[in-house]
Amino acid sequence: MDIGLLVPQSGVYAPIGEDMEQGFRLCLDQAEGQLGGRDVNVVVADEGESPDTGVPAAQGLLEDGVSAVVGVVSSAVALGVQDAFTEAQVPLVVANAGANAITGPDVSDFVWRSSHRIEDVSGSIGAYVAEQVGEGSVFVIAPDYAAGREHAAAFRKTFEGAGGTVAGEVFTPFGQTENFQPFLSQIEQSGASAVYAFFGGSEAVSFARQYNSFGLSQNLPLFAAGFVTEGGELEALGQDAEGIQNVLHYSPQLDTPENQKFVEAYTAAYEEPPTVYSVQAYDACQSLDQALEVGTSGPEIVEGLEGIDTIPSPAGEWSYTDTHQASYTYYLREVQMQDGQPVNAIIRPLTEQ
Amino acid sequence: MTSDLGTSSRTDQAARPDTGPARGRAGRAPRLVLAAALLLALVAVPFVVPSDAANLLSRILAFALLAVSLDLLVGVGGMPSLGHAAPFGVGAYVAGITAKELTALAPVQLVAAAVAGAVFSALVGWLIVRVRGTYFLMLTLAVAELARTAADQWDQVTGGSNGLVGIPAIQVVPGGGPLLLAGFRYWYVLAVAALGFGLIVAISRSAFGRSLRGIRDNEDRMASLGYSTFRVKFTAFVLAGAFAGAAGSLWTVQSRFVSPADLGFNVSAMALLAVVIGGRGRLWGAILGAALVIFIRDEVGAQLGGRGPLLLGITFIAVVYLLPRGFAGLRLHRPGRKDPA
Amino acid sequence: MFGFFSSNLITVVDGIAFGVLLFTIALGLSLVFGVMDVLSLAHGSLYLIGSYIAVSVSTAFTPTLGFFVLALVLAVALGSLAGAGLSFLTRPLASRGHLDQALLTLGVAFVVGDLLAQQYGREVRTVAPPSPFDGSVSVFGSTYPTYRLVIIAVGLALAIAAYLVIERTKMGALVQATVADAQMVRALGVNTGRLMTGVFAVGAALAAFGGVLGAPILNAAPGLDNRVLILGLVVVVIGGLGSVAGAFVGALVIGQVQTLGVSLAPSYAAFLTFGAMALVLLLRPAGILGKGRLA
Amino acid sequence: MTAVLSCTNVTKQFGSLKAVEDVTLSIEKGARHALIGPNGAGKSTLFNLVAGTLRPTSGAIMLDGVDVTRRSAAWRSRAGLAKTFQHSSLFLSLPVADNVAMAAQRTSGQGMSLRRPAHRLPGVDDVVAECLAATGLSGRASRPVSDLSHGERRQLEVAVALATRPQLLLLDEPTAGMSAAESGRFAELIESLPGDVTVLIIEHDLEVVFRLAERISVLHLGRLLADDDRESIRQNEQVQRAYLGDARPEDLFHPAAGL
Repeated sequence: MDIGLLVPQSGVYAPIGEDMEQGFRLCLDQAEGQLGGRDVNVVVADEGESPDTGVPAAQGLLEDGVSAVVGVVSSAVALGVQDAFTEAQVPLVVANAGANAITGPDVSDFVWRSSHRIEDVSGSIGAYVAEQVGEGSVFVIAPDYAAGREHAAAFRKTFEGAGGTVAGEVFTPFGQTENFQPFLSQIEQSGASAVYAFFGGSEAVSFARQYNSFGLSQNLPLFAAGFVTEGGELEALGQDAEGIQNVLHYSPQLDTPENQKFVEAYTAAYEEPPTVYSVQAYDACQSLDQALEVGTSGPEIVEGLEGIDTIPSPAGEWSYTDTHQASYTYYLREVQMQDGQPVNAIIRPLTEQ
Repeated sequence: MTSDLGTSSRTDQAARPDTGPARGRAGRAPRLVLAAALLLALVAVPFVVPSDAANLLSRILAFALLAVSLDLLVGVGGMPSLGHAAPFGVGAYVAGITAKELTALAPVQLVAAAVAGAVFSALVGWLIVRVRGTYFLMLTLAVAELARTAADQWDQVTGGSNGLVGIPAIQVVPGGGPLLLAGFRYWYVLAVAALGFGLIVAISRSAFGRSLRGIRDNEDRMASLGYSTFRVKFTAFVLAGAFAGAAGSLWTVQSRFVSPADLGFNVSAMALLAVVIGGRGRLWGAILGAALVIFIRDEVGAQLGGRGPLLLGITFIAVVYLLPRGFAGLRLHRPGRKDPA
Repeated sequence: MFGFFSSNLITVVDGIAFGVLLFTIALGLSLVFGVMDVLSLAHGSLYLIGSYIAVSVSTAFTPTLGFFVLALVLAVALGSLAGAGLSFLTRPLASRGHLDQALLTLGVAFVVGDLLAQQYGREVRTVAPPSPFDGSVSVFGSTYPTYRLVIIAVGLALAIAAYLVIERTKMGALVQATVADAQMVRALGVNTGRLMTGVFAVGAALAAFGGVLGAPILNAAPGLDNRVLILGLVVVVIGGLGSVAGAFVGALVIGQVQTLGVSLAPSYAAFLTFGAMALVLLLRPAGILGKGRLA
Repeated sequence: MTAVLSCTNVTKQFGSLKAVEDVTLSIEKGARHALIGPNGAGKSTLFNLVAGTLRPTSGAIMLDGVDVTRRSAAWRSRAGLAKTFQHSSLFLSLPVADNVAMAAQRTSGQGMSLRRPAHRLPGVDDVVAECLAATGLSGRASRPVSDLSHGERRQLEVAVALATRPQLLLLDEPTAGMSAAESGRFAELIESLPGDVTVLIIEHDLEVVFRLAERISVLHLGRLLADDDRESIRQNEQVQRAYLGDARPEDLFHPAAGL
């Protein structure tokens, strides 16, 4: 039985793809190459950087006759292929793409998501930030594309709902912004007393470093969606990330026996700590493990997914909602230095499952 | 500095007269037979291969129409565009929006997309065709990037960076059922692509096509013969845009999804690569080029564990050195061939 | 009016820093085009090679000024070699027009990008500024990173040096003459092959130098090569292909467009760079300082 | 009779160099007129000003009584002006016949036609055949231009110009590089042109000049030195000095001497 793994192996999202593949393969190895008691062969396809490579790669997997597909980093790819999967009756377990619409009210039977939903990420920290800044105001900054706008909107909804004031909001040209000085200058002039940011990849690193070097970090605390200080970004930032409070549904620092076991196994296998991307793919694999016990045809796998009670995730148990969305617990994390290495310490849960 | 950017050197080409209008009818009959046989083989494909391969062939055909329309600009007209994805993407969006909001009838989407591609090209071409050479290259690139950014930003209409989703399956005739099977979709794409290709060949062989070759070879001389070179180039730009728009509609028929990346630099560069692989100005060569490019990118490249771009890079380099006149140039080395003089 | 200036003054300064950094890339692109008639799409890769050299040196040693200078020297040496190699690769295509050269150099860029990703991984890599400049100072009442002032100083020095070499030396005169009429120079018995290799090597060395210089603020990551290349192309097209002064003016204009422009019209930020280029091409098709060569 | 071409005080300045200075010249319909002068006299510049590929710094140019000073080369071509080029300017990747057809299809108003294949345009093939026959290139119709000899390319230049059905034909050194026999055939060709076609020719071969031209204008250092009938120019001492230096006029102006 073939399972497709659609992750970026080239382009700027390749590091995320690598973490996902590692998470997925760890789960598979732990299950001795079997999911739901059936031998599984993994077919990897390169999602690339954008839908013009990702969508054909997904179609290629369908053409190869895989039984299910796991992965997808880009929301555009996930949204772009959902109809094709529905018509082909092949289940797609999205393991990173965060667009709210992927698991919206009219979600397809064949589309599931074992990863975050943007609204859940940035939405879960709004009330906390409102409480922290009190009478002050917050400036919101994010890249100018769908995910950036969804993060900003989700944050504003709960932040303003909790009585917070937004001093300003700016969207930076996506994939073209290396120099954040004009935006940082705008933030300073806005009179804001704190900042909420979402960025990924090299933009996250540039933003956070320049936030420090232009002296903003001395006066304005930085709150962020956890992707800013996750995986490779965290490593690249090093000390520059210290003190950033952020929200995400996982950290290797999470102090549970399940997670300790997972971190140990992961680190032994890949010589680096797991990231949220590894866990999301690991959980996608666990989902399939349960679902495949029902059968191997598309509708049977869907039936199996529908029957899942809980997923014993390293991030804490979760289950699928009615709209096929993984319901993780979201945590307030803070970047702290441990033995010279930056880590995301878990401060407290922001949501209850 | 040479002004014939899009063409290989003059002495290269001069070795054999262009497949231009003056070419006699002698020697054409075997080619027609060959073309008919190929078409027949393509029609038969869904009967012999698994239905999913038809999807790949549909993608290739849609991309081939884009490449052939680009060859009309680059190879026939000597205008090297690095932004041909723009009318393609505009056509894809218009086809997608028409399908969602108006009708699932594919011919309506096709016409709307072709008109949109033409209108877009007319609007920007009015300014672009006034510059030549490297500046043409850069201005087409800039306009395409601006169009891509606009598609990114205008999310009420285009769906923004998440792309345009929920495009229904096409119907070919009113009241007919939606074409959900890859094989039927493929036949529709094949029919339109063949028609589009035929039209482009006809354009290239018309008096206008001859004028366009004249512009490529010697624009100043065309002006001194009384041609409005602007009109010739502008018309070619708009026609190429219309066919690119039509190709965009075919792409949408198959993928049922449009994103800003469809207007991006990568698509433009791939189309250009297809043209060069095929041999500039040899329209049928661009079809082979498109097949190779799509196959390399989607089938081979995706399975290479992230080394797809490396393979593409090597392909670029190899083509430039080994196939200076593309596939079409390979015919030159066929022994015993005589010009139809 | 004054309020506008005082609140944006620091942004203008930053635009200069960004502009002179772009100049290091654009100058090479422009000279290579002017002298060899080659539009090298591999130029961004040379920049990225420079940035990764900075990464290597800064991981292997401490971020002192000495080691930063070592990185610069290494980048210039390796860059020259790479440039000479590119010149060798493009030479056989001299008679084939720009399209073939563009495809070839794009292919080289793909290959180099892949090799760099294999060597350095696909994660973002950062470089600390040399220790004496790793702090900030107050400029016009705002906190400003010292290192960016260093970039301005080095960039301006480079621009002046380039100007002097081009305008005051025999070699510069030869380059200018080749830009104006390569055939004539060849007819005069000058070995243009050596000149072209030299110009390509210098242009490439400049880009690699820029890569080291820019690494502490722009980091090093896959994909940066494309973004830098695109900006460089925009700069030379705006300034006028083949002109040193044009590259400088174009770089400063784009520097301001990307800082002051973005800060004045943030909603249109994504359109500004290419919009500026399209506008200049339409008003002055040969660039701001171009000599009207259009073909 | 109105002048087909008249130049009034035409000046063209390149930087500080006046390539053409204050030239006033008028050519009547049906004339066979030659423009001579030493190298650098400004002959080709004047041709380019007339054809519209250059714009005069000052002065006016009229075609058939219409001021065309600000008109494009294309416009002038449509008004009946045709020019051959000193360095042949052809469509090198196309066959010979297509080069001529390029002119013929424009003249018959079909240059933008998408309607039928180019080889079935009404009225074009006849013109092509006629022009190729007139220039002795009939046997080369389907050869690429690169196969042609230098002399044949010059003939093709003329064939292309003729295919525009010109009222005024500018020939820029048409016999340069031709053999004596080719030059002779070329002169015959020009002589056979219909009488209402005006011909203005720049030529170094004085045998050809005196055979073809009834009137001759002499340019020297950008200025019009003389403009007179054939015999007067032959006798004009000023012309001889300027154009020929100190050589003995009898040798040079003997019809058989050539140059």
